[in-house]
Amino acid sequence: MPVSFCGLALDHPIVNGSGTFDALAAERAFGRTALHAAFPFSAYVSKTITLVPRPGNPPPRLWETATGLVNSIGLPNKGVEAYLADDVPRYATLPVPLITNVMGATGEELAEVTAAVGDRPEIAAIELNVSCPNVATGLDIGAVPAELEAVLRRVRPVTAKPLIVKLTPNTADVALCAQAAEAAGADAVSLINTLRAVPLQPDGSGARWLGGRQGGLSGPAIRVVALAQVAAVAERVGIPIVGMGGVQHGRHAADLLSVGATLVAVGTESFRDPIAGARIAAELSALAAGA
Amino acid sequence: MPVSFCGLALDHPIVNGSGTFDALAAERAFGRTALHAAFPFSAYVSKTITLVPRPGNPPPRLWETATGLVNSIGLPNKGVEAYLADDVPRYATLPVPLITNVMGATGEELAEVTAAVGDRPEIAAIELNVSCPNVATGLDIGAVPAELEAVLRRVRPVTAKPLIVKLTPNTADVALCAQAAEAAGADAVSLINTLRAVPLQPDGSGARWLGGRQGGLSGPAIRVVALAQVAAVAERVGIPIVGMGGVQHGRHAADLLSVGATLVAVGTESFRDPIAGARIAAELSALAAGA
Amino acid sequence: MSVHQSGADPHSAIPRGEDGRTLAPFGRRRALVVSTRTVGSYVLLELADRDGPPADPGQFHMLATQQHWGAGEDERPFLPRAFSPMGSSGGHLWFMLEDVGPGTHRLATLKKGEALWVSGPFGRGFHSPETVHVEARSVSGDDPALGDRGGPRPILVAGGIGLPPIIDWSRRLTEQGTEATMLLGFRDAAHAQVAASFATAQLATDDGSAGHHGYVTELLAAELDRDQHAVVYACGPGPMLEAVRRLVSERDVPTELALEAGMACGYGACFGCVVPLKDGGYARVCVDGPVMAAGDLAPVPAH
Amino acid sequence: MSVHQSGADPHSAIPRGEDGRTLAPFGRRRALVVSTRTVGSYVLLELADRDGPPADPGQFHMLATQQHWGAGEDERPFLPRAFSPMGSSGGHLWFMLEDVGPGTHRLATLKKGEALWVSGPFGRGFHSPETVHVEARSVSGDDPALGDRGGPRPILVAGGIGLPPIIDWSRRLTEQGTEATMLLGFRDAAHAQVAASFATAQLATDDGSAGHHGYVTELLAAELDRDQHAVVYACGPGPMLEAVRRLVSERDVPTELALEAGMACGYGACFGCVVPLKDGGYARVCVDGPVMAAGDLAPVPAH
Ligand SMILES: Cc1cc2nc3c(=O)[nH]c(=O)nc-3n(C[C@H](O)[C@H](O)[C@H](O)COP(=O)(O)OP(=O)(O)OC[C@H]3O[C@@H](n4cnc5c(N)ncnc54)[C@H](O)[C@@H]3O)c2cc1C
Ligand SMILES: Cc1cc2nc3c(=O)[nH]c(=O)nc-3n(C[C@H](O)[C@H](O)[C@H](O)COP(=O)(O)OP(=O)(O)OC[C@H]3O[C@@H](n4cnc5c(N)ncnc54)[C@H](O)[C@@H]3O)c2cc1C
Ligand SMILES: Cc1cc2nc3c(=O)[nH]c(=O)nc-3n(C[C@H](O)[C@H](O)[C@H](O)COP(=O)(O)O)c2cc1C
Ligand SMILES: Cc1cc2nc3c(=O)[nH]c(=O)nc-3n(C[C@H](O)[C@H](O)[C@H](O)COP(=O)(O)O)c2cc1C
Ligand code: FES
Ligand code: FES
Repeated sequence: MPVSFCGLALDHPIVNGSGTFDALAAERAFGRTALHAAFPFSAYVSKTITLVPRPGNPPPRLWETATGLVNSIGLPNKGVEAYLADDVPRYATLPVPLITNVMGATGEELAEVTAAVGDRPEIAAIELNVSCPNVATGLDIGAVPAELEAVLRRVRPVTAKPLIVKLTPNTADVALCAQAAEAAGADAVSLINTLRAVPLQPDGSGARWLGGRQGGLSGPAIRVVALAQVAAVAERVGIPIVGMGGVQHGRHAADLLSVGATLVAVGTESFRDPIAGARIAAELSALAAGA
Repeated sequence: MPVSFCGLALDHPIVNGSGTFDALAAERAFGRTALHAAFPFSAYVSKTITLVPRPGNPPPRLWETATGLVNSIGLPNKGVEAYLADDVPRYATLPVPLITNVMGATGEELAEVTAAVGDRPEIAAIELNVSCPNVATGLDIGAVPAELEAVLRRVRPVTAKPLIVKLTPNTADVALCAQAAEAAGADAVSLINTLRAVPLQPDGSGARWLGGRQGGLSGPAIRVVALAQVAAVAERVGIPIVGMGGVQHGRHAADLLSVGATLVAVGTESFRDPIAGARIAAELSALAAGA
Repeated sequence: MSVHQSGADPHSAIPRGEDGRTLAPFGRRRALVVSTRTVGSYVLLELADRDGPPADPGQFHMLATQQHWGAGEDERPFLPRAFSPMGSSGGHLWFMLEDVGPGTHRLATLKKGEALWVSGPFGRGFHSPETVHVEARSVSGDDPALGDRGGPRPILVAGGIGLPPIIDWSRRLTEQGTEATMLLGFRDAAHAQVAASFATAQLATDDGSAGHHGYVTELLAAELDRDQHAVVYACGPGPMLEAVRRLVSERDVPTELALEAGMACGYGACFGCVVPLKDGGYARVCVDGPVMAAGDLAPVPAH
Repeated sequence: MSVHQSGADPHSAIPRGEDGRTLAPFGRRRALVVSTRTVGSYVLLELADRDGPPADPGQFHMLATQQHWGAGEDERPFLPRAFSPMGSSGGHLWFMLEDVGPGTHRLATLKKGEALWVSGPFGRGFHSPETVHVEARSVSGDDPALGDRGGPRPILVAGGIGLPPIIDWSRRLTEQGTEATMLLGFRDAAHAQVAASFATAQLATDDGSAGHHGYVTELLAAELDRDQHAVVYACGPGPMLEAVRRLVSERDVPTELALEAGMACGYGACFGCVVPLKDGGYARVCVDGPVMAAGDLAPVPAH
């Protein structure tokens, strides 16, 4: 099921969700040869990169629910400079195009990271994670359509590469945010990111479990929410959509495609099954063949 | 575990979520005597009532997920006049106080229903369901703090009864909405209502399953989201909170209380176990005794 | 509506509601699997339900297993499932199941001794032929059309998994001295196998592999041609019930349909299980039904 | 860091990574339960894992049952769980489990013939005493402190469910001609029962119901008093590892700790399983560990 997305010719519509597959760690665990021979995704989305290195949140970082995962990883990364120097050359040897996910605490910072990443030929497209809170309003930049549009107008000109805006689902009307992104020149939107969630200690103390205090819910629990948001966005924008949230089987991917997504990202399911992406792509193509 | 809430002395902190327990239907199924002898809730919250009767949405109205339920019931009700004439006298014989949940398509309509309900001595408190969409913005009234405050300023003066504002969870920052409610004179807030969700036909056609096209997700799947929202609200308002969302066990109720709720509502779990409310109240009191 | 519940056992002290229905104990209770048996395409399940009353024919129970309810291939079921017993007495319940999805699959693979959560009996069961006739015709009980047989002839129509309440109702009628005409429709012979013990029943299969080749409603039309004064009871999938509803409304035959609908609660709490009514609006299958007068209904939805 | 993996079987063709670790087959695979046995407070589980390589001692696998993973009392588990085998060879894996929550409970109730999803072996296992010594001291391999016994004496310390990788490591050391001192700590005699076959091991229990009354770290302190040139390997709960870490850092003893952490993936994908490092930042237990040099670690978190 080859698919074209923002000018990229991809073998199938299944990519990974940012932050849910570390290709370099996977090389260490499974071996480079095995990983490259059966790479599960048609493009590789790297974990969010920021201007300066971040250690991430103190543990615990994970909380399991009956059909989901709450994470509070805190975007650990080596910073854009080390990312470009150390990781990008290695990602460039992967058999699929590289999409780099970036974030900034301000529009300025986001533009700076985007520009740095945009210079690199190994990078096929850039995904902007706009879920960081605005210090003034306390709201996520990405949750307020006008603020989102202003930030993107600042970032858009710094690169000619395709820009994918990863929307936050924690908003009143995600389609308004998608429209703002489209208006500001985004080439695509991706959604959904995780739903804000707070697990407590199981001991009944009422204290929070996560070192980062709050986290985000992913996995099958959010699948119907993802469908609602992707469908709402598809009804209002013309740019392509990367749909994600709780995808475990080809049928789930097909559902996201049927409400308007062009690509589907797999996140949490890869934790349960390292080659989930490949399995889902195969199931999807079997469904398409059967239809 | 007696508890005081908006001037009501309640036997324990467990009430029902609006629209998830029909006391009159339960009388038909279990018998009046049995129901009243072991009424599971310390106050009874009736299903949302509107000015004019509504038939509700066409079926199918239900979609099951692994740990949740998506419903698109569409607020069927006989309208406020018939509710006051037929149902309230019968609810008044329940062994617990009656809280009536009302909704209006405009501030005007909400004020009218609230005033009518406010006249009746059998009704102990009024819950305002503010999840209806504003025709102009397309956003739920309750999702926009300023709009919410304006509506409540219109409704607040029409009754002296305690007003509980049931917030929508489909918003960027529910605590801002809670602050708006408090500023406009709400006596309490309740949350969370269901998360917007769209299930599709299982046949792969991509068509929507629900007669009402979109629905709301409830049940264990949303528990950690409810905790996040209740905790966020508790950090910013002084009025009492009715917390709900996926409560199945006393531990879950205790968790909501520990992050700041005064009462806890049980919804979807009552569908699995008709006396879930009583069981959860007992488990909660055992936990409190053990602590 | 009638307050007579013709299924009533006169010498029982079972609590009944105002409309005569057998009331469910408040809450859910544990029941154990006594036996299971596969017959053709169906599974028969016998439960020991010491704390529950026998059901009126046409009532139903909500079932969930105590262990491993969910987390199979697609991780459902989460909610309990509705099933009408094919018999209930002496603290035992007999169910007949078709494995059509995760909930019925789990129930169909239960083993002796495993525990279930049971609530019910819920809803309104079938009403006596006299009551149905009188209600439908809005006439008094001594309408001459009732004839000298003590009432109109009951024709019982079951399609596939609609069989259990029909079996229960035919047994109850027999106990009360009324012989019913049984018309049973199945997909094919494998599904029809379960009907082998009903020697007197007429059979139809969609593929003709047993009995009449065609729909059970064709058998019904023929029966109604023979008898103007019949009363019809039917249970089966939506499309079959809709075919019955049309047939009996054209011919103005007093009829009760036992409906199905996706349910979350079974006791009127969720407003999820509705069917559209002829005069507008909806009724809840779980408290207003599952047995409803055909004349009150709009076209029956397919699911 | 060393590229020597002392557990390496020289005549095997198992794919190894750049740092010497045994690589996991890419994906997850089915494995069947061959046998289960309860010993005191633990369950021993033997799996036939034909498609997996034997693990280096200290590596781990991610396990989930194929059926009914989740939907028990609290509806978890959803994710697979990490377990270090106590042995692996000939396509078989041996695990020792403690039922502490929904995942281990489900695994502990597995029956012969049931199927699991297995991935792994993951992570870095233990390194030879020489390697650990040389790395910690930053000296060359002919450091006189290594003595004439061919290397420093390994002291293996296990607390409770930390036993499996320690058993596997001691067996591997024995195969290579090195006898290790074994110090085993348990809560009580019921938990200690599983150690009965290790005749030469020293035992401690928290409640004194078997062996030394007190913590296993007390036994370790005594051993270190006797031998300045030991190398320590420890596995157990966070607080025990932290006690070991403090003891060996005060005394400057080369030590490897096999850590635990809540994990979602096991192969470095989620960044969820971190432990704080002495020099700031975090390491992922699943790819950078689970075996890590004590000297690299900040205080070990309790969970
Ligand atoms: C009053 C009554 C009596 C009944 N008596 C019997 C009986 O005696 N014997 C018997 O075998 N059955 C009986 N049924 C039907 C039985 O309840 C259903 O077959 C059962 O609920 C199916 O559950 P499942 O999990 O196996 O399949 P599901 O997959 O849950 O249900 C199958 C149907 O639901 C739809 N569906 C699929 N996925 C979902 C979803 N996620 N959420 C909602 N709907 C979905 C499908 O389109 C399909 O039509 C009765 C039903 C009622 C209402
Ligand atoms: C490398 C490694 C090797 C291991 N080897 C073994 C072994 O050989 N044998 C063995 O028995 N165990 C071993 N463990 C530990 C084992 O993985 C855990 O005991 C198991 O994961 C517990 O799962 P559970 O579902 O039974 O309990 P859970 O309840 O999931 O886990 C128990 C712990 O998690 C916390 N917790 C409770 N609820 C949640 C939640 N919802 N989300 C997140 N955390 C929660 C609790 O505080 C408790 O500390 C190993 C762990 C690692 C990392
Ligand atoms: C452990 C974890 C880490 C994540 N890290 C990132 C990240 O760094 N950047 C980002 O944009 N999204 C991140 N996400 C969100 C996912 O990319 C995805 O949007 C979300 O998990 C929903 O998909 P899923 O349900 O398939 O997991 C992360 C999700 C998880 C579970
Ligand atoms: C079937 C159903 C009907 C509901 N109807 C209403 C309603 O009429 N008014 C309202 O304010 N909330 C309604 N709710 C929302 C619940 O009161 C509650 O906020 C939500 O279900 C979360 O709680 P739970 O997870 O315990 O079910 C309904 C929920 C369900 C599942
Ligand atoms: S199933 Fe809930 S109202 Fe009928
Ligand atoms: S468990 Fe996922 S990174 Fe270690």
